[in-house]
Amino acid sequence: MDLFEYQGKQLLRTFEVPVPEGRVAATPEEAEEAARGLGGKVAIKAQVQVGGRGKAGGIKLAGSPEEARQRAGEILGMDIKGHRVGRVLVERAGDIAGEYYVSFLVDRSNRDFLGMMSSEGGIDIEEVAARSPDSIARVHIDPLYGFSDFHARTLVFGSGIDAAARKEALAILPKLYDAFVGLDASLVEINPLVLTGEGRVMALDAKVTLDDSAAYRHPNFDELKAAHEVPEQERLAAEKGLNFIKLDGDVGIIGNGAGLVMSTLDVVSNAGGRPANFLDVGGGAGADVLTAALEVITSDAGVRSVLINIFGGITRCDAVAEGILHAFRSFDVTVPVVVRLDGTNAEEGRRMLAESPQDNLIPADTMLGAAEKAVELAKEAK
Amino acid sequence: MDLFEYQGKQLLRTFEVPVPEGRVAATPEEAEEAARGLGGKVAIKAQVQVGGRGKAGGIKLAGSPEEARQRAGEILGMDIKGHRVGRVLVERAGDIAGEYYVSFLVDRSNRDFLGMMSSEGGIDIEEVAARSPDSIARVHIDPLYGFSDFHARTLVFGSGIDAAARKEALAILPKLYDAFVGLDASLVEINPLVLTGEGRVMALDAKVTLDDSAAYRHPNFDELKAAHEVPEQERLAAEKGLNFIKLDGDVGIIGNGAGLVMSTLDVVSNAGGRPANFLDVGGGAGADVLTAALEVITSDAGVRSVLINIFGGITRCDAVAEGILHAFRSFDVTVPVVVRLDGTNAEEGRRMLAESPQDNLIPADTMLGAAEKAVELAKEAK
Amino acid sequence: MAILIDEGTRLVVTGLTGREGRFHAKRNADYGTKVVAGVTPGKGGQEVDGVPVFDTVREAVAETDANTAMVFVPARFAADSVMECADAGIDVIVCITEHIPAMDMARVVPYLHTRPSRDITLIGPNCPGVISPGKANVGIIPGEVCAPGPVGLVSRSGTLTYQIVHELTQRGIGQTTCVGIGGDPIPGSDFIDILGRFEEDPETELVVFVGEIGGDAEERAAAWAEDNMTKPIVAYIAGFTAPPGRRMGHAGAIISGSSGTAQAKKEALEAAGIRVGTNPTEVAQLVQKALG
Amino acid sequence: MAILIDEGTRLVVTGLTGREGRFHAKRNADYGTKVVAGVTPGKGGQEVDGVPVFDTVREAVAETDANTAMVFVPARFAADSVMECADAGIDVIVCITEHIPAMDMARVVPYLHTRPSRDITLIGPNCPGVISPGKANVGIIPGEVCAPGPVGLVSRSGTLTYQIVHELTQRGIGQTTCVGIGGDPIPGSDFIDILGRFEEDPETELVVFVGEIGGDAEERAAAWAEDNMTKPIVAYIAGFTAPPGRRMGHAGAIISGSSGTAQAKKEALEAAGIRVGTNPTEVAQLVQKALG
Repeated sequence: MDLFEYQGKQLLRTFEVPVPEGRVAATPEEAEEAARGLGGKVAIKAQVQVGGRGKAGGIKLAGSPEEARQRAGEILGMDIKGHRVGRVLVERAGDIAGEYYVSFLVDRSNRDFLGMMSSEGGIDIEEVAARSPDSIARVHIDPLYGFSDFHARTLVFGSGIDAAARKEALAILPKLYDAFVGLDASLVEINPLVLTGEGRVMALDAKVTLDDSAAYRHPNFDELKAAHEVPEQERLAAEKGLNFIKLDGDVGIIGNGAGLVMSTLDVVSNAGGRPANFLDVGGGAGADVLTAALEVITSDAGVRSVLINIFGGITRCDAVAEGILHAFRSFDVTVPVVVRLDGTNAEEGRRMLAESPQDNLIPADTMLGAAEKAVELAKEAK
Repeated sequence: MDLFEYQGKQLLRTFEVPVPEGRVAATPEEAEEAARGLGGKVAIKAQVQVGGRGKAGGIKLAGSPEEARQRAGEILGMDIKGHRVGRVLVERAGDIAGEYYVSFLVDRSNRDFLGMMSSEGGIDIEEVAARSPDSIARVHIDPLYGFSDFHARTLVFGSGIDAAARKEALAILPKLYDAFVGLDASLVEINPLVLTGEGRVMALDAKVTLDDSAAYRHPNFDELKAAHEVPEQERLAAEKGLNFIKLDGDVGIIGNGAGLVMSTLDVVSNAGGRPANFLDVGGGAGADVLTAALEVITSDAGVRSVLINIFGGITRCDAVAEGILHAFRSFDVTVPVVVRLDGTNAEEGRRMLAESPQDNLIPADTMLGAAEKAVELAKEAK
Repeated sequence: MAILIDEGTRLVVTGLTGREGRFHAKRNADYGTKVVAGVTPGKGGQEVDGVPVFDTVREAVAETDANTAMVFVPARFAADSVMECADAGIDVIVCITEHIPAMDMARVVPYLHTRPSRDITLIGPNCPGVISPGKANVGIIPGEVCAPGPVGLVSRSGTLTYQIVHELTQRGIGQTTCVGIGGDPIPGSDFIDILGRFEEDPETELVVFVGEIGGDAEERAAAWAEDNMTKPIVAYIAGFTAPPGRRMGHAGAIISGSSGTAQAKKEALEAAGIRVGTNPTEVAQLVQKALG
Repeated sequence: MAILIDEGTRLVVTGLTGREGRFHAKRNADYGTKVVAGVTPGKGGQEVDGVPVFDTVREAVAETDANTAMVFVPARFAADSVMECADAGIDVIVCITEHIPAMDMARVVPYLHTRPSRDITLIGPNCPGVISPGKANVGIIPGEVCAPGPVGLVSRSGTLTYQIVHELTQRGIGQTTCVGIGGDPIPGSDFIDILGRFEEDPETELVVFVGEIGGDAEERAAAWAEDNMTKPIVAYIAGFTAPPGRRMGHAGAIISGSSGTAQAKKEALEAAGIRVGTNPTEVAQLVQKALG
């Protein structure tokens, strides 16, 4: 789960990482009150999970509580690259003497953790990497040993940040690492880490990605998640334990297993079709799951045909067939549904489908054939 | 530093290791009051750092506060294998349904940690190892990874302790390991770990050895150390940063470096002498250190001759000579002092000693020669 | 011959007394795998489908000479179970469990790789397991879709693996061993580990390599294969039209210098002289052609 | 030839700006050792006796091609400094610092031993260092007592080492390399590591082995040497009459099955065919005899 800036900062604060004082506001009035509480100049920052919000007008300064209300009013409700702004973070603003970059992340290639720091902050690290790669110091951290003082020195002295920021940066890095590990994060990125006019070092922004698999050991995980707006259909699917993603084509896709689903998307595209969405029922799905999946998929108005591609392993194809048939009996399925079954109990499943009187329930023998048929039917339906 | 049982238990309690409720007493009256506070039957246990105190009469039960006072009076002041009992631990006593053994220690050979558990507790683990080695489960712990649940299961199921004690033992082992690492211990040994009549598992005894090198990160280290009675001369030497050990012969030995000092002891013994004591001045000792060393050594009434064996590395032999000469000037050195100098600035040092008018300051050319001379002089002095 | 598992495999299953563990252990046994022990702490002495259960893996190994483990315990206990297997002397560990926190695997994988004088192989976690058709099946790959033959297969995917094996078997092309390495951020074994074993396996004539978008494991494997593999490889990459994920963002991309897209992976593979099929059927056709 | 250090040694000293570090680095340089860099965080850009100081070891290595490190920082910073050297690509690290907590070394030593594709040697901590007479001196062993020649020496002790080297040199017997491995509970290198290097060094004709009471490092080395060493060994053990320590007690003794006494060590060495001198002078005599 990607956290909002304000959530990331809340968590970092519990690890004693210094962040500017700030409050979240969902209305201009709340923003005004927050600004009044903070006093002085404040920054109003759109809480969206997309880069470039500054350029898009999602960050504004305000010199008074009244101005804060006005600026918040401008930002709240904005659409930034497809993300609607539902909240702003109102933060005390001050002079900035230096901007740096620092991050910790899981390095899959090396099976360890990587720490990065750059003297150039406030801009995309990819841009820095391309333009002045020497300004980025990197250090690999053995997850078994953890973060030692020399790792911090390697980053701080290696990146060449201002001498005035060194001492506090050396103290902040171990705390950021503790947060990275303690939060079960896959990424903690501070861009920028700033040196203030008063000589303090703090995290002015925070991008924190948490590991969903570790949710069980973080009691606040669900609360953090609840703040995220999820499209209605995805939410509906998630409630049923299904992984649904909306796309912009017209072929609805149901499969079992991420790899097979991705492959099915590719095959549909290669057959000239465009997926409307996809839904992974996962491993061992029973009849009820298939019924629910079909309900979610067909509730998408863009869908002109559905392709169900199941290769049974733990999943039994007879249960899949039963779920499909149950869906047809339970609600009005108006679009054609092409079904391809293979693997565990595939013969029984195919027989059950073949015996169904439904015209728009079309069995297919192969994955390729099923994809071609679904694409053809979607085109006919236009 | 080896801790007293009561100190070890105090520390283990901070790691949530269950131990019986108890209080320390230095007088029979304190013991009576402690017993009154605890209520019911209590055990009065001599606090000495030597095994076998039970057989020596150092542990007694008492059914009433008055009896506690009486028993404490019997135990306090006892001499157990050369250790005088200065304190007793008064602990609540109850029924015992099972006695086990558990320890964590640094395994030098494998450069890792070793956990051991046995279903036979309350007796010397060496005896158990000899008699029924299968009752001892062992598990190596990688210091980088730390203690995992399977380590605890390996010990608990592998040792075959009573099924009724398993669950609590599984919970206690990680806490003991945390204590072992968190205290910078080289040994944490619980013998016995008991299953009480009420079905609780707790540490009935505790032997904890701390790493002196890690004292700087344990603010309570000095306080723990202060409870240890140290012979007057050792204390005097320690105040001057010197490592003094009393033995029972008549040749006083000063050297630099533990290995050289041990070798000097051996050479003196081989020459037919018996060391009275030894003092390691360590590396880089200056004149003042040598003066102090000679003062400590000659204050031992058993000393009939002194052997100073210095091989200069960081230590400069001219500084050593200066310190010796200063000692002769500062206080009355009545015994013969044989000095052998080699290494850094040895020639200068030898010249300085040769110019001294002191009859009882005898230079020697070799380590063997010096040892023989010192032994001979000690014998003559008798 | 085969890799990782064969007729000599003696399997201990951790979590055997659980519903899933029991179900799949039974299927593996029915396939012919020697399932010799189960482990569930506190249930030592019981039996499940005739298989003895022990309290610890160490005891199971001592009593049954188990040499391979399948881990089927819930995610929060799985990392510990993997280490217990390693500590007990097991050298091939197949971890089916999914949703193990990455921080756990970040510590377990280097732990396994640094045991002195040991060569421990972990397959998974979050993987379908390993099958050497006709010899042994450890995991959840449906044995019915496989057949013995000359192709080695390694895949990050589950059901997609079954699909591709199915296409091969339907064309009469059997497999030495099919290995699902799983799609987790920090897998116990990666493509390179398994490619190396196939290269050394005398019965394997060709390797099928099934990748996915994300990370740079495919790119690294392509570079490694170019220098180290003499056997032909046919590859497949899923996810050309998948929506881009947000995982790792910019910071992640600059680690590897790879975009992690299917197109980038395809190009890396082709640059290393590896043919890439555009769909599972074409993969099977390419294999058929290559085997002649 | 020599082991560990020689004319090719390029030394970086951590803690060079400290009083002790500067003193001994100067002595090492005066001996002829190429002391190319010092490291003290925050003092980068300074010079000490003409040696440039850097903020990090990584920078020192990049600028000076240092290949060997001497660690001279205070105990609470020493473990970190050792790891920094390893991370910066240094393969021979000599740690003089004493009083490093055992828990720190318990983590650093396995850390160093498990760096992938690296062979890092740590000598120490709490050791006098290494000298290859006439070539290089890294540490605090007084160079004046040494002379080039055919004897390799490895010792747990400091000044006792000087004594024995002195006895050898006085008899005209020089040394290839003298290695003080230190007496800490968890040393970076033990007797076996160094014996193995002497066995492979063509110039070393005989090895002197200096042990002490406590632990079972000598016993293990004796067993290892019997199986792996072709060169003659002369040993010395200090502490026959030392009062028994309380360290580790019963639990410690049952790990190794050894009492750790000097007598037990002597017996183990002699059982492995190694002659043991009763005092430093006799050790030198035995060496003289063995070299013929």
